[in-house]
Amino acid sequence: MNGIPISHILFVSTALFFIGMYGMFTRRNMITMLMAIELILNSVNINFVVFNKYLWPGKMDGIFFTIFIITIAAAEAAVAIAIIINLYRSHKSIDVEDAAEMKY
Amino acid sequence: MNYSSYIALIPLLPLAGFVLLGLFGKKYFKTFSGTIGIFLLLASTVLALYTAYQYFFINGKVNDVYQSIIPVKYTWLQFSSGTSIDMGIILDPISVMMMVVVTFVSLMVHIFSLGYMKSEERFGTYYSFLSLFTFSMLGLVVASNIFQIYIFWELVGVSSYLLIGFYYDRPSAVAASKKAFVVTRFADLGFLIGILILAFEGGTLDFNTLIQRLTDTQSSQFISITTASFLGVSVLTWALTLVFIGGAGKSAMFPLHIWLPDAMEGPTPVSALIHAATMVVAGVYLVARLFPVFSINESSLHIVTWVGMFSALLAAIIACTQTDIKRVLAFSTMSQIGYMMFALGVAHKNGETGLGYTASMFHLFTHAFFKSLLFLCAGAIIHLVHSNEMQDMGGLRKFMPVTHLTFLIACLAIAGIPPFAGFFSKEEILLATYHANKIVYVIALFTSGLTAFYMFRLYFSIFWNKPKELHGHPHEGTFSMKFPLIILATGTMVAGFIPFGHYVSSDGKILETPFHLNFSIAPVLFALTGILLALWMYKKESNRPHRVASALGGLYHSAYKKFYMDEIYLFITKKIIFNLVGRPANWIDKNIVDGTMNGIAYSTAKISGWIKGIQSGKVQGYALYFFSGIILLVIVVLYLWK
Amino acid sequence: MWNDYLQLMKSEWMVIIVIFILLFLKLGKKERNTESLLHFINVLLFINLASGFIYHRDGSLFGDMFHSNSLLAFEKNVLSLGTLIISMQSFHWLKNHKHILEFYILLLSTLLGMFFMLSSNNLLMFYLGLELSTIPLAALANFDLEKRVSSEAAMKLILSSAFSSGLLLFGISMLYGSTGTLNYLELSQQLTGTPLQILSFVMFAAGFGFKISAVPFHLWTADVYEGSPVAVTSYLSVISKGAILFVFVSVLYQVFHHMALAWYNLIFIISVLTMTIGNLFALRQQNMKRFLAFSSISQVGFILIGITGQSAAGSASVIYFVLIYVFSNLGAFGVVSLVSALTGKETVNDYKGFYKNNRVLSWVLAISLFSLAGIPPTAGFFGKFFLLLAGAGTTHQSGGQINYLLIVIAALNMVISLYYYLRIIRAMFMDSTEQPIEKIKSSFSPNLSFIICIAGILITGIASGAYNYIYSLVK
Amino acid sequence: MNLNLLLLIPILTATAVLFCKGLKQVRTVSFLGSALQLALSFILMYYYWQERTAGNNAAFLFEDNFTWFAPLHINYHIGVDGISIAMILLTSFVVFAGILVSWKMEQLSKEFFFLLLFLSVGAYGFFISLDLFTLFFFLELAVIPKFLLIGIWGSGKKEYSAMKLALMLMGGSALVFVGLAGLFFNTNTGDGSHTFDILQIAQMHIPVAVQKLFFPFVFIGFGIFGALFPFHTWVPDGHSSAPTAASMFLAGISMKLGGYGCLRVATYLMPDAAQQYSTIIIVLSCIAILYGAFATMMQTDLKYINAYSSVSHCGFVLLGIGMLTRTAITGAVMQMVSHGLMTALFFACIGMIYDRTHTRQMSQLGGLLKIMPFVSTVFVIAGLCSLGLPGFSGFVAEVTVFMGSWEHKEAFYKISTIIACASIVVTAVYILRAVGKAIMGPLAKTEYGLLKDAAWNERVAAGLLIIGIVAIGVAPFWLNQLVGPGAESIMNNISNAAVIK
Repeated sequence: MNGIPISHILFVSTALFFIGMYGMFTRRNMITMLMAIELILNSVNINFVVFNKYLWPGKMDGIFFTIFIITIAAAEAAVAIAIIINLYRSHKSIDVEDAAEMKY
Repeated sequence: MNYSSYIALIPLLPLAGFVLLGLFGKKYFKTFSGTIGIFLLLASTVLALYTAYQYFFINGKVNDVYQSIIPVKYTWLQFSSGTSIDMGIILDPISVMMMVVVTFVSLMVHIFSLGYMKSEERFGTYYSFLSLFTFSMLGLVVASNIFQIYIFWELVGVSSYLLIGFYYDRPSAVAASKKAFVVTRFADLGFLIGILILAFEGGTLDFNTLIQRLTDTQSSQFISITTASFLGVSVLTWALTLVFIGGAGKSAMFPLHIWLPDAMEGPTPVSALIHAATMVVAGVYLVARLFPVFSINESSLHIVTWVGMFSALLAAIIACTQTDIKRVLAFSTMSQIGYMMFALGVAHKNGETGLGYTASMFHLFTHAFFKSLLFLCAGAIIHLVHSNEMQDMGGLRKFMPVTHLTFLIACLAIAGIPPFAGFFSKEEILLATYHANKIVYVIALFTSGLTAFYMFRLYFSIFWNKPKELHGHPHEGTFSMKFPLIILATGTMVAGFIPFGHYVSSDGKILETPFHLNFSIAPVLFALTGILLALWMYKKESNRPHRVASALGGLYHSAYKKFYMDEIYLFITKKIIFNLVGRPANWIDKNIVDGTMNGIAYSTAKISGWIKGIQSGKVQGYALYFFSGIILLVIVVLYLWK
Repeated sequence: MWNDYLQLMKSEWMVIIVIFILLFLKLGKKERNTESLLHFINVLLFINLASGFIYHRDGSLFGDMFHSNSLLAFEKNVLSLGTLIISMQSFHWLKNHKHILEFYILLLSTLLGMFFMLSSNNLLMFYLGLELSTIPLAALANFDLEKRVSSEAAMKLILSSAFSSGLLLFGISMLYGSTGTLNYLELSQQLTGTPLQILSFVMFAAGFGFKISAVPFHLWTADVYEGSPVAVTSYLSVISKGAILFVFVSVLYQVFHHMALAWYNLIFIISVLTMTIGNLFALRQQNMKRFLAFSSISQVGFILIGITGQSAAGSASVIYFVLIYVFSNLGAFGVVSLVSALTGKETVNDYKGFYKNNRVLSWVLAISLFSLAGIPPTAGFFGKFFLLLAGAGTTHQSGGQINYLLIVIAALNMVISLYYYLRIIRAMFMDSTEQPIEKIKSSFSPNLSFIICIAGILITGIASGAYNYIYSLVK
Repeated sequence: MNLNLLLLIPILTATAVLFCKGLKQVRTVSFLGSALQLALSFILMYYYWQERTAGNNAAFLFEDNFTWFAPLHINYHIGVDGISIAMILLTSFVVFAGILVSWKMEQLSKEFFFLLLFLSVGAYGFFISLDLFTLFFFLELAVIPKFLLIGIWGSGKKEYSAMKLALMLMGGSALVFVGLAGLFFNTNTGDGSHTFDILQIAQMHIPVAVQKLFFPFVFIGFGIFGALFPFHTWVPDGHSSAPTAASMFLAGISMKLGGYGCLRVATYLMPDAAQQYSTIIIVLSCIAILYGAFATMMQTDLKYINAYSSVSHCGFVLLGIGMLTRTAITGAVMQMVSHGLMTALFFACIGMIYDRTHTRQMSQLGGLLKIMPFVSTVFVIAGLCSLGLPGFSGFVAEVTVFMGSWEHKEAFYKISTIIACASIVVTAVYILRAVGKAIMGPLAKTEYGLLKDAAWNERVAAGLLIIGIVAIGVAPFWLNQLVGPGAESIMNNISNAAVIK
């Protein structure tokens, strides 16, 4: 594992970040968008772990942060999905473009 | 030199009359108003006469020179250490003379109005306005401070406005009063600027100090004002010309005379007041008051001379053609004032050369008598005939003998027939011009012939000619209307014998004005020619006037139309000022200035509309803006604006 | 030791106790008199507020992750007060609602989250508090379950906030990477303003910007405000925003003060954009809630000017303004909430001729709007004046004269904002319509809340005590 | 003399009005309150003279100073000099008259009188403030009541006018704010802290560059209040849409806030810049004077006539300030007082005419002198005052401005004075036109014959204002002496500045 330079891993996390971003911008299904956000969060997780492991191995700050992010992401997803389900009841669709009544 | 402050009562009594009658006249005094006004003014007149006596015969002279005395003076408005507006009373020959004239003529008008305005609803108001007019004029003549004169100058203007517009429900009266005020206001603008220049250069507003500084060739003020120039003309000339413009406006000199004929819309006694003693002589008085300064500046004196000359001639020509008797009288006033003006213009400071000054003041004095007499007679006639037009009159001598006689006396006086007052003063003027300027002399002579002609044209048309049908029982007015006529006629007959040069002269010393028989032949001949011509044309009803008029053709017509001056003014005000200045100003305000403000509001709303698309309602769009916002901000913060 | 936990976390404990009381109530019987229940909850909230004033102590906990001082106690009190007012104002809306207890439990959870966030001394603690204050809010936004717009609003809120917290976290992760610490104090010593740090700072600030709805991170605001129940909207616009602003000020001043050069420019730009865009959008709004959303956006722009002041005056003016903003905005939202709950009318046109039948309410709304517009003698005038003064008086070297440009822009924006506030006044007082809103029968709770708001608006300004107190705390 | 009373009485009156029931109670309370205030203004003037004759030469008297916002160095600092007293007198006259002419305000009377009194608080506070913050506070205080007064009780396109007025005035005060902030941060009380205190700032010498930067903000800001060209467009619309009392207040007092602010803040505190910018000020005010006059000539609505003429007349105020001589500044203050009284009288009169005939169009009026002699006479008096007739205040003020302006040697000043002078002719034209059309001439409509002349309240209101106008016009020396020392101290500051450089 030490053989892998930090830049490679950061490249992965950055890629993940932008993939998530891309997904967020382009997917119209709300659940997919949620997943895209999870990708972003995961890229952050990788960042934290990597920084902790490679740069600041003295303390476990990064690792802890990651664990909290994972937990909170789960909570967030739960609420989000609940909301999406409720939205589906009224809109009969989970296409994000269909839920754009309020504007301007 | 013990003038106590009773002198202040001379102007203040009429003021009291104005306040009293103005506030309570209508409600409490009613017809009693006239009596109150007359008594207050009578007191004033007596005081004025007493003052004149004191001044001329007891204590006015020091070393045979009449002094300028300032018995009363209060600081009214202090500007800076040197300049302040003071309310004071100055006593010198001309102011004392004017005080007498104003109070006396005004008293006659007051008395005359008692009968003339008897049936008028706003009797009290009328008298309060008359009092105001008298007060203003008195304040003007006694002014010791150049700004004081301006203040009362304006008050004279507004009094005339109120009186000319007295019959306010006649649109023509309203228009005339407005015209009089606006035209004189325009002239006052010149006066005001002139004052500002004089005050600035002289460092004072006080007449005596100002005159002393500006005539002393050694003083720094004199040097500065004569050497400094603007547009190639010395500042002194500018100042005096501007002051003269003010005077010309009030005195109805060409080309600011257009208000005068229209001013006849007011009650006739008011015209008497305006023409004989107050408003129109104010301009002459102003020039006389500043005469020491004028006399050191040739150019401004030339302007005075030529404007006076031209006005005198022009007015006389126009007067020959008018049919409204009051207008004829109005133009005759303008002509006579022209005489006074050019008499001043040809005068000089000292000794014999100052004859014009004395002559001018003398003429002013005598003119006050016969002109007020003429107007009051006209008032009596109009009272009887209920018309101003000559064609409605004729043969009136049977109905109104007193009026007839007094009118005749006045006509002879103004025509310059000895031994009436006008003869003496006019002869002095001609004498003065004869020595100074031959061209002026010739024109003046010709004008005096014209004067005689148009006055007797008036006289014959009214009292002789063919009698007109008059309904009812025509009879002369009440005693209160006849009494002033008689008094004034007496004055007209005797005033000429006053040795005026003993009292009023340009340098305060006695000026002998000998009578030259040889010299007076020419003017009298001219006058007689005019009278005979009038006799020939108007004594009996005939078509002679008509034939003469058509023979003169265009000249007659344009003189009848007052040389189209009104039309020119109308063109300038209506077309040029109104359309080319007022309308664009209004347009700019509505569209550009206001439009800019509205435009800002409008474009804000417009921008708000353009950018509404940002808020598309789509989450993905929001996220995109969010992310691009971050990127742009990073770029800006990192690279563009450190 | 336990003493520390009890004393330093006093406010948090109080909120937790209230939440638990409500949870126990939820376990009890189903049918209750809603009115008395609501009164009871208000009393609880009042006790919560009152306890905040009783006693406080400075200190830190959890290995310096959590700290408390008198300024924080004051800020928490402001938030508690706001919550109490909102609760009183939502009386009429909640009276007929089935899930009163859930509403309060969620609401108080977010409040708890904010308290932790305020007291955080560590980015991890901060993040936890932030999420705790955000996620329940999304659920609250959806509280009118049967309304289409409500669920749309909730969806927009949760997706946007998740997205923004992703970016925020990315920023934090890079901060961590470049400094190796999450503790504020240590961070402030490590941060020097390298490009990476600036990048991460911008992302971090964007997270804040999202919550306080600063342009260009504000786009969710209007939709969510419009769709959510009025109580939630007012909570979002006042309490949530206020809490984040408190944190933002202290984080900027404490943690990033070595990078001030960078963030000064950033805040400058954001501030100008926020004021201008907020105003331009507010101009054209017809829905009262949406209108108030944009007005609150432009208010944030003004607050950001105060932040550029970077001195005690700057942070005092921001805190002071938030206090005033609580009164003013809640006064306005209170009326809107009442009208909306009782008549269902929410657009500006509905308010035409409002003064005819509802004099007191009109004046309450008018005074609140005047305060928002910054018209004396309302507190808003003082608040805005001090914000702008703090901004103009920045001691920062890059500030100098350029900050006057900011003040000029702000001043012009104040004029624009005045226009739309006056538009509402005009509708209420001057326009007439066939059917103005009938006389609204309010009840005790909302009335009391209006009295508090108006008293607050009129007193906190002229009586200088509030500001002087805040200043002494900041100092 | 405690100056706080000047604020307290209107505030208490306004509060009392809130608790009144019905028009009768409301107006009685307002009447008493404003009468008390009027009396108080006179008492203040009496005490002021007493102090002055006792040899108290302090620039400001009856000062009261307490710390308001200590951390920001904001104090509640009040005090008066002659200029302020003149303005306070003006305000109390106008407010009193305004309440009298609104005697029959049936519609929402409580709110109306409350707002009117509240507005007066702003004006009084503004005139006695010696602290820039306090001053600004009161300045803005007086904006929104105007908006409401115009918008609710106005006529014509009232909403538009009210909005325009509020926005423009607020824009003005926003600019003022920028200037004040700029001044504040460039003051130094010696220990490195800043101050808003006018007296202290006047003692310091603010760097010239700073003055040059912020003077325009302050001057234009206040200039908007004072109808500085081209920011005067709120004036015509605002005045003409407002109800009578509000028009009186607006033109009579509110516009004076601008002039007073220009003088007290811009010129007094930034003397160097005042000198630098005087050319521009003079040019703008000359434009306002003449252009306002010509625009007035084209108006047909009586209120518009007076509103545009206010633009022209207020130009004299700014001209006097721009000229920077003692006399000119005295004249500017006199013009403020004079114009305040005169224009209030004018609006009161127009209001009376409008109440009876329900029109303000000149074409539909005429011959009113016959049926309403009192109202018409008052109208003529107001008109004559407006056109600068001696004996009324307008003349005194204008002449003082002219004299002051003419004290400069350079041709530029002379020419601008002449331009300003020229307006007296145009003024005469439009005033006489209005008088001739509306008051004189034959009766326009027969039904006007039944109209009644002024009631007692209107007579008292008009009489009071006329007394003020005549008192200045006939005996200007008292006002001159009152204002003179204040102008003197401003001039001292300016000449000192010129020395230090």
